[in-house]
Amino acid sequence: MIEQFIERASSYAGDIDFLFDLITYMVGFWFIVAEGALFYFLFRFRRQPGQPTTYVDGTDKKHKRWINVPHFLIIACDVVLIIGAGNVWYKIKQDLPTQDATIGIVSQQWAWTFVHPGNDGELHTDDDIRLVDELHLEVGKTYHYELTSKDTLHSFSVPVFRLKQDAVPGRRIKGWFKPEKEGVYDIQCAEMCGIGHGVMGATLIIHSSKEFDEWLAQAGTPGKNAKVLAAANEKNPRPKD
Amino acid sequence: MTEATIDPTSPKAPTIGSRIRICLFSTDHKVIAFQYLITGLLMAIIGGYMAYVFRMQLAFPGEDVPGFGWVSPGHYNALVTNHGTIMIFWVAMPVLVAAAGNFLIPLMIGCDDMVFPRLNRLSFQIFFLSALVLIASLHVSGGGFGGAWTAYPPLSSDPDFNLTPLGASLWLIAVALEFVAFLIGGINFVTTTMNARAPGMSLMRIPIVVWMIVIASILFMVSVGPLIAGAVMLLSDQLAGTAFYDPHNGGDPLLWQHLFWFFGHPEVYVVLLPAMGIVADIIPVFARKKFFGYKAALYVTIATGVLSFFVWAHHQFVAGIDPRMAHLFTATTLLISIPIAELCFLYIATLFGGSIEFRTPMLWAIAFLVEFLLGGVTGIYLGASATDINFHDTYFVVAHFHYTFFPIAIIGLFAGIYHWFPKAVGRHLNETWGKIHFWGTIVSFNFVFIPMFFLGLGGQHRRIFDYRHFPDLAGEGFQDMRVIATIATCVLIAFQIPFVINFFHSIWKGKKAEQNPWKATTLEWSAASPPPHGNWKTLPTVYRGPYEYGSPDSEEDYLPQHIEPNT
Amino acid sequence: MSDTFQPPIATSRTTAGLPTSRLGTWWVVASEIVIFGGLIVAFIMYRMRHGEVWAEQAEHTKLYAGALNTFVLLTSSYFAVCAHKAAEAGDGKKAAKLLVRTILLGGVFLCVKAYEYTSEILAGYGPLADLFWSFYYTATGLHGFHVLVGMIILGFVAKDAAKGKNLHRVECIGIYWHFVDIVWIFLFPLFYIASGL
Amino acid sequence: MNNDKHLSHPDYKKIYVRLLILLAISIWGPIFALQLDNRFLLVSAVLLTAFGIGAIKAGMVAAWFMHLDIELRMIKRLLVICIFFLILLFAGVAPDVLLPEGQNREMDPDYEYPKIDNPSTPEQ
Ligand code: HEA
Ligand code: HEA
Ligand code: CUA
Ligand SMILES: [Cu+2]
Repeated sequence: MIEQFIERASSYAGDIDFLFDLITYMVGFWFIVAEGALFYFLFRFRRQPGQPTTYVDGTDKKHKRWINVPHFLIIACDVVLIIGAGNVWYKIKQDLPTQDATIGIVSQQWAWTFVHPGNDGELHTDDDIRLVDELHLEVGKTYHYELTSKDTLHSFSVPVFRLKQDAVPGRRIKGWFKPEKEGVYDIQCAEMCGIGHGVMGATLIIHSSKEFDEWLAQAGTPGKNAKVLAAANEKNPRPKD
Repeated sequence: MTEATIDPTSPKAPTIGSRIRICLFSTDHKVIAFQYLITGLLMAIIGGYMAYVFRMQLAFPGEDVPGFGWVSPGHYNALVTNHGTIMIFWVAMPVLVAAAGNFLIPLMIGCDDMVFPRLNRLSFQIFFLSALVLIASLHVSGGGFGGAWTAYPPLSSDPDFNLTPLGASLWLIAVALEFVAFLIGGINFVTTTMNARAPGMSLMRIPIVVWMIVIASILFMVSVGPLIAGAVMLLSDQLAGTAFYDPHNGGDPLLWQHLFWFFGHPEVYVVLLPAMGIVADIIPVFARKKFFGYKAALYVTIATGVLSFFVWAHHQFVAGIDPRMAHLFTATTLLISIPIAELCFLYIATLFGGSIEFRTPMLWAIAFLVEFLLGGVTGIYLGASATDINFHDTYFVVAHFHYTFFPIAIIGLFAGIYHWFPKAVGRHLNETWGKIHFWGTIVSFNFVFIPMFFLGLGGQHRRIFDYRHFPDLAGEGFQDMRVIATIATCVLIAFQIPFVINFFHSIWKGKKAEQNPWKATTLEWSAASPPPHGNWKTLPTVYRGPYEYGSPDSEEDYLPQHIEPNT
Repeated sequence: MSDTFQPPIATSRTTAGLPTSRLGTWWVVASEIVIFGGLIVAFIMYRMRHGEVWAEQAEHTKLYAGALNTFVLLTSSYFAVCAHKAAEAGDGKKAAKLLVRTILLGGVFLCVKAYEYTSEILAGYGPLADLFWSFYYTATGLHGFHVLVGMIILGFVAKDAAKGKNLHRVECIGIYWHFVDIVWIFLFPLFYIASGL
Repeated sequence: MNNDKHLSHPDYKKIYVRLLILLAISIWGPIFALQLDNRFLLVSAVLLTAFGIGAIKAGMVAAWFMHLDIELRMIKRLLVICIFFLILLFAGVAPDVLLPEGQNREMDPDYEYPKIDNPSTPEQ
């Protein structure tokens, strides 16, 4: 159902959407049963002449059944949902598939800096490519990310990926995603981080491999890169002590 | 309002001076209940006004809001933060726990007052002070605190980040004072119920609403302690510059989140239970039915209370906690649906075989059930860790908790007011205006919050003052939904005007109410309307359970608790 | 107002099987347990996380002062419980005398604390020196605040007791005072003794 | 109320003296223990003398000075419940605050806990 409101652009978006539907069927069923019974009783037992009230207190076995049976059925539903949620959670947040590249994500009031490893393929070296508020990815590649914050909490949220992870100062949090659809999407900050929280967005651009290489070539050329780098460093001073 | 409490048989006619004295210094539990109620309603107006302002900003970004002016991002954050804080701590808590508890507990268990009346007064005075501090915090230089009602550090702890040095500290002090007030009040509720019950009022004869308020008070007391300690630490981070939550010097921001939600989740049940109790007491009266499964209701309430301590980190699934813990908290969170579902089913089953009369209190009580179910089931999407990755801090969460909080704090409140108004004041509220108020509120309420579910599905995040910065969200369709929600908010607030008029008009001019207008069975209806100071001339004795409707032992269809059996 | 105040009948009921004042005191104690408990839980977590750094800091707390204070509080508790015994025997005068001793010992406790604070701060270990010291001052400060409040209430109770009034309150304030003592019994090893770890 | 008077008072002086003896052990115990070479023995000795005896002292004060030994069961349960929830809090928070590493998370080197230079001699 979510996909009717927003596109799916990551490998695991479908899992979450599936879980969503599963929950909808289960709780939807109980919701309708409960509301149905409620409205039926309201109609059926409305005050009418010649229909006195009855004396039922719910201690009778025959009556208790109406509570006990749903009780166990709901436990069964819960177990299904716990298992389903656990599996998807494990896949997204615990298990890191081998990556094609790692991206550093630095959040601060109120900008995102995305660090690509550059030619040597490693983060935290001199040839890192740093970009502010723009994340370029190649479709079909598996990425790891390393999320940090320079000041307050932020949250790296990509609705089309169905991905969200808070950035905590003092921690470096790892995770992964695999874009599966080309396009231009929103990245939002999802954790209150001060007056600029409402404008702390970034653009996600998912390229085909060819486009991505082109982009990388021009972003990696020293002249161009230097400018980007300068801009990034200016927006991105060392943390205060 | 004070007439409600002056003994009509008292030889001294009330003078202005004595009225003021009663308002300020009375230890009568009914006066204190009224004070809590009025303060809560006034704060509800402030909280509602804030909702109006920021909803207008969302629907018509950048334009001046009539009655407020231009909304800056700082304003917006402060409005949302204080809207949430006020609605929970200064509306839901005082009206549901304190006002209902103060008014109902002594009357329902058959004693003349709270066991510690002066502590009770102190509790209100601290509470009132906290409300003043909160309001003051909105007007200091730098503006009100804008770091969300959860006040996560380092944003809340460091003025360099939140830019509201005074506002943040005053906000925190106000919240801490409020906690102290309710700690004192809660101790009073619990001891009164434990120790001062009328003869014959055994544990299994206590009306459900009293049980629920007491259990809520205990939940509050046990959960709030660590947060009070945490608030002291946060305050010293703000004012003295210590590093309890500062990662630069060995602190950890996650500690606050844990302390906050260890309190925060039980807190939502603290406000849920009294509202559930009010509804539990209204439904049997108007369905003329004995409550279905009194003991079961009691046990599942206790189960809810205990379980509520095991779920707190479901608010932190994506906050950087140990991902293995998410499995545990998912399991407990989903399991809590069982006792609550059972409770709802018991209410519905109570209707079975009844003779239901749709007076205004009953309408509100039913609306509570109808709407709360939707709020409850949407909690399941959030409790399942994997879907919460997507929904955390989106409008889906906002819609979820308004579908729980609004039924609790507003619908439950109105159910209680319409039900006990005749007892508290001795006059009836106008039934027709009550129905207009009811339908206007319920219909517009759904139009406010249903669109938010869809906005949440579309990936719209919370606490963002202007969605035009996000191309995916700026589209026509979404903006239309925001406008619908905003217009419905205005309608919703407009429909409170009949209530306010009805309320004040009826206090002085309403139809006189007899002692037991609803033909109810619980003890409070055996006192005069309004009950004098001391409640009864001779304190009642109890002979049976609280919900004997349609009992075969009596010719009428109800058998009050205090009537002696004729054998 | 308070002169004419008449406690309601409700206050004298004892459905649960114990006097209301004592029941209330126990609830106060329970809610204090979670407040101090929250602080101590947070401290233990940080203490274990920063094991060595903090162990070094803990060396600089004054063991002898803490020990002296433990002794002082234990003694004051002893007097408080003796006062309770006297009050129960109906001897308000004696109870009041014993309570005054408790108050005085509370004062000694605070004086020792004040000495400790000043010398720590002079040695450079103020509340901002390190997170360990922030905890030290917060926990002992909160505890000291409880001692102060306890002394004030003890004063009122002793005044009444000397006149033979409200003798049941002697037990209640005693329970509170013992609780404050117990909190110190735990703070003492946390901050002073277990410094070598 | 005869409820008030059902206490039989134990010999408080004896309890007080015992408390003082325990206090002495809990102070001297760790000091001696620190001389041990074996780290494990050291730690357990310190914990036992400092906290174990602290717990015993607290128990004695609670039982005899606060009269918990003859108090209603309900009250004892109440206190135990409070402590249980504190332990629960500890268990739930420790994986994040006590052990912040591991599970796809590590400390950010930019935020290392500063080594403080000990101002053992006050600088003026
Ligand atoms: C009184 C208010 C109240 C109540 C009662 C609830 C009840 C529940 N809440 Fe809600 N919640 C809030 C107020 C409330 N909540 C608030 C204020 C927030 C946001 C705070 C913030 O971040 O600002 C929040 C946020 C919130 C989150 C975090 C979302 C996020 O930020 O990522 C989660 C996640 O698990 C959650 C879950 C639940 C669950 C499982 C219940 C359950 O108790 C619901 C149980 C009820 C039912 C399930 C319905 C009846 C059952 C049936 C009809 C049977 C069928 C059911 C099944 C088959 C399972 N809530
Ligand atoms: C009890 C809780 C409660 C209640 C009742 C409400 C009521 C409303 N809320 Fe609130 N809301 C919260 C608790 C509540 N809210 C919380 C906790 C947050 C999160 C804050 C945060 O993010 O930090 C939030 C956030 C929140 C947001 C998200 C903002 C954002 O993230 O950007 C929105 C958006 O539309 C919103 C809207 C509304 C609206 C339109 C109402 C309307 O229902 C309001 C209508 C007003 C009334 C019904 C008042 C009526 C007045 C009376 C009854 C008084 C009568 C007076 C006398 C007789 C004297 N709320
Ligand atoms: Cu960064 Cu919100
Ligand atoms: Cu919750």
